[in-house]
Amino acid sequence: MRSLKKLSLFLIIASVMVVAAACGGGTSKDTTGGSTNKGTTTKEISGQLVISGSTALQPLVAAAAEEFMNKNPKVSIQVNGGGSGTGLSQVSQGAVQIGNSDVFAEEKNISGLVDNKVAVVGMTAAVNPKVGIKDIKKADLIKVFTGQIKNWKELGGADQKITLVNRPDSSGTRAVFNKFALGGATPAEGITEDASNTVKKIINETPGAIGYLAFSYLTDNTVTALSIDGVQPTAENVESGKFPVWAYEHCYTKGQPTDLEKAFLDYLTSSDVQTTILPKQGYLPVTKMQVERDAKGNVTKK
Amino acid sequence: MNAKVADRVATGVFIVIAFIIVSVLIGLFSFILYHGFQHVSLKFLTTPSSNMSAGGGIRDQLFNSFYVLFITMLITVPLGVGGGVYMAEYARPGRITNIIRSCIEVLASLPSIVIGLFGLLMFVTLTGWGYTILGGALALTVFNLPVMVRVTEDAIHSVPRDLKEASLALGITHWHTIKTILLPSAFPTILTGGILAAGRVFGEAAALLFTAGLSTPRLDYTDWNPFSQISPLNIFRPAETLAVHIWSINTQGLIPDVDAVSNGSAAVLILSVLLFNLLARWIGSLIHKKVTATK
Amino acid sequence: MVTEMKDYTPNIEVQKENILNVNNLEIFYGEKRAVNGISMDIEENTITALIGPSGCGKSTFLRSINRMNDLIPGAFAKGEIIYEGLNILSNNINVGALRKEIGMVFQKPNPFPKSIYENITHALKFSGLKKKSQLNEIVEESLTKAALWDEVKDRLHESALSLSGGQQQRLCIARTIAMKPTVMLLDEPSSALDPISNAKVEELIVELKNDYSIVIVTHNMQQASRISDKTAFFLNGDLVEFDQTEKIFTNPSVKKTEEYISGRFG
Amino acid sequence: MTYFRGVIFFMEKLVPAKERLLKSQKNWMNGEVRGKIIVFICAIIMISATIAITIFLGTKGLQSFIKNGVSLIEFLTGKQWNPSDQAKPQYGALPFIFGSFTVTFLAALIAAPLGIGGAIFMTEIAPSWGRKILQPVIELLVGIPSVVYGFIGLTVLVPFIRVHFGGLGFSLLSGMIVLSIMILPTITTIATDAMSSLPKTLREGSYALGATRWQTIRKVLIPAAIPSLLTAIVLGMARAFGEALAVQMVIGNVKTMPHSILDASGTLTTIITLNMGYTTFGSPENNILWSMGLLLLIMSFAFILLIRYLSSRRKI
Repeated sequence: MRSLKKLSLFLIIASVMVVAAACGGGTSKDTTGGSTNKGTTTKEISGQLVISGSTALQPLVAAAAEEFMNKNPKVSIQVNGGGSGTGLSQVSQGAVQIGNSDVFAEEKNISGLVDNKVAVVGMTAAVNPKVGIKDIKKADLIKVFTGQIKNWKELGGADQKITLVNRPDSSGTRAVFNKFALGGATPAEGITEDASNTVKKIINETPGAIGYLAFSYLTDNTVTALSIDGVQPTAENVESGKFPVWAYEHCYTKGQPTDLEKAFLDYLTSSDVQTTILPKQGYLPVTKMQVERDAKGNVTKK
Repeated sequence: MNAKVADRVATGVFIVIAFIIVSVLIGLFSFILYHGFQHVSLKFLTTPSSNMSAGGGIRDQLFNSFYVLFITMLITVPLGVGGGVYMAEYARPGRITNIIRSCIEVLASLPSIVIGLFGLLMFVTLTGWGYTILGGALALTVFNLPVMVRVTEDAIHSVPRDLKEASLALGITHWHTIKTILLPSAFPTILTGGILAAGRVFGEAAALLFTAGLSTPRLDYTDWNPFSQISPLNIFRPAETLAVHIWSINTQGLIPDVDAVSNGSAAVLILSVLLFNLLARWIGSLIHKKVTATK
Repeated sequence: MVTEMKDYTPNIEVQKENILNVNNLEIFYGEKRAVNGISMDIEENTITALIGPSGCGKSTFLRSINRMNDLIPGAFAKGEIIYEGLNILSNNINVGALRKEIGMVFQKPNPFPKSIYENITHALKFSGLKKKSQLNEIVEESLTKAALWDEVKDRLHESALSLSGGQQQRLCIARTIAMKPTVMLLDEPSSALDPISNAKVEELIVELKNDYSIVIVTHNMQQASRISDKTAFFLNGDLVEFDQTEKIFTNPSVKKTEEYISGRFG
Repeated sequence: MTYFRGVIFFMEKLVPAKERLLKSQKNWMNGEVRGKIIVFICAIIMISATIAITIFLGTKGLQSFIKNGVSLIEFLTGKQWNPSDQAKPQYGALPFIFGSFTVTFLAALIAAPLGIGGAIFMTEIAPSWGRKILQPVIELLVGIPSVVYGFIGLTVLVPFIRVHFGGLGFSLLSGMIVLSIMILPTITTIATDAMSSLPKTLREGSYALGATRWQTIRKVLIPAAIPSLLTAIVLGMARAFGEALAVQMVIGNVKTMPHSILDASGTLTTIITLNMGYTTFGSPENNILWSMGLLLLIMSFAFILLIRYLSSRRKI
């Protein structure tokens, strides 16, 4: 008897939730658009912002969002992961307001989005510390990754077989590394991992392993970051344009950003974020870059 | 003589197999608990996680895990029990029953990643909800439902036929018999099965990656209005569960204490599953006693 | 209470009305025919025993009287069983209402896993009887009629499963009595019990005859001859012989019946 | 007797038989039909969920063949996988299909004897205490999240294999060990049910003929239970085939065909998880991942058909 009542109660709750779901989805979007458009000149910003995309960028945006929400208590920002492709798809569908991406939208054949570059990420090849190499010529790096050099001793390192640790084909990190470190060469087959921490762990544990990582993962000495052609992988060298392997982190909006979006994007590029949160997470401030790059990879002095 | 030797050898082999299974579990558990317990503390459980600095906890993730589980069970239990009752009591052998049974089996054997993809398409994109607890719970429902149906069906089948006949012979209708005789008698078994299924839901990550998302908005635990954006009870917010948290910090996390947090989380997860198990046994036997003895 | 029944002699002088008329009843399990067109009349306030070897169709017949065969997938019946002027095999019969009037007690005691009290009241409550005082009255009345009241009156709220087998069976009978049926169908009600419980249940059945029409299936020939007024002998789905119990056991008109009763087969 | 009659409830008897005993509109209201409809809806939901999943994955998964013009033959038999190449994308998923099947079969190869052995231990060797110990163990193994399996595999198993067996450690072997532990509970549970549902008479008959326990198990019990045991293995394999996160961490995810058990490999599931986030909806490289998802779904159906076939054999 009682169990039936519970059962029907459950059913009712479930159906109510489904109904609420339909309504809830609709209303939450309305408030976003409505409230942001209204609050034009007033200082107090309010509304809701949904962001998704690049898992690499997520921690940064999430940290900045937290600060931003502390300063503007009426604002609610949700930062989701999902990957660059997801972020780009969702922002162009209008499912989210901001889409985070490691790559130019053009590279994924998506157009009609407004690019907001919020950070720069430098990356370099990293090897197992026992390999005994700290510097590598770009030509050699290409040979290593294309499989022409198979043992580290050919480059004066330890007598260890080279193990490549790649990123998935569609990964932005892989695209950048191939383009700017390998000169567009396609790397030979190797272990493929998507996650930076896993890649780092593999490089650290596998003798003779080489992979590539963002500077943010190269803070300790569990793996050795390689200089390329004698240029050290440092923030200064990237900013001055000497170290070529880097990429923008983008926050895309669909059309010109609305007030709330603009306020948040401005905050992301403000010195507050650029000089405090960014460096802590190993990103380079986009504001300090002395060079610029477009979607096709052409680099120009600012 | 030979047969006897073979018998002894075979017995030995079976004991070794049992021993291997037990030691695999003990090995896994002690590994996880040994590595994890150094980091589990009250503070670890009650601090929100951090995106960049060390010392983050798992407060929100822990809550999310239980909340997602709760919502999932809220949807699954009535549907699963209803489906199980249908299969056990109403389904007549025939084409429709065959189709339903095939559907249950297909749902049960679907890879969780396929369910995650389906959830992404259906509950995230198509509905326009984005990553939500509800989306995650619905995706988990897809793979928990067949388990619940099977548990209920088996439980009802294990109720002695006599009881059903007794009730029907007194002129009580079939539905009322199900409600008042079959389901109460099957309840301990359903409960145990349900709690065990809950353990599996609790640790699921692949399906949730694509549906409930990888982040948790700032939560205010004093806000109990389920429609408020910052309320933990809001089912239209993204929620990173414990299992997803382990996955995400291990893959992308920038915090310096990745190992500590993930080991600690794993230990908490395992302990919760252990708890579910003990709870299932305890409550099951308790209710069994209560139902058969005096009410 | 009527007492002249105590001596177990069938009362044949009184002219009784038929409560059930079975006409050309056939019962099938899918393709297989289990009962082959039987016809018989069952009198009110009479104990009718159905005997015969296993698989002869007597239980199938019994279960068709309150439509319990509906539970078996593929089972269906042809012909008619007339009760109160209606063919109870017909599709428009409200089976629930029918079973309230034609109750059944099974071979194995099957009390609900509830308290003794609830075992009795469960079906009453379903029928819409909610008043506590009425329920209490009926519980006492039916348990008294089932000769169980004195044994359980102090533990009505204990689990029915704590009773002994014989007590459980009497509880099941009480549960059926509580519905105040017209006909009671008993499917080997004492075969799973020890001799003492068996005796008690038999005594009870004879007692019940005053208020109900009873149809009992039994394997126990002595039981049939001890308690029943009329006996029907079934064999391979056929009703071989149906007559006064005395006649069946002393001077059967069919040879098969005699062989069965004298234990030559079965 | 008198007050018995007085109860209104029993006055029903005074109502004519037709009104008492015939079905009426009231039956529709008394919950019988309503209840049946409720539970039927629950069952329908399951059908619709399955259909929805099939339709969604079907339409998404077929797009790469219909819209992007990928050849199905290439997808199933090509060995070159390079979907993000702008100039000349290649969609050969054979290495992953091969990897999925291989690692699944290998995992079943370990888990089947262990699982069935465990089941026999529980039902035949030590039915009393063996079950008490093994049953909770099995249930706890189910509860360990796959992420945790993967991580232990990565931290413990992979280095162990690299040091003791050679190779990179990321290999079919690692994947197979991790998977075999993950599917062990599935196989053991179903095999235990199968063994314990065998009629007692089988055992008694065999023992009565003087057979030893092992002879009984081998000659009588296992042959009798074989369709169910195979079902257990197939269900375990279905689970292994679809497992993603744990395998991804230990198998290496390479795009080439493995040549030995110590070679790294890739599976359908790992390629999906690795690339799904990076690709944009509707792009060819995204669609081809959905095609792989569809392939996983089709495999689920195939496993079910196989189980169906096995259980139909059981009846004979």
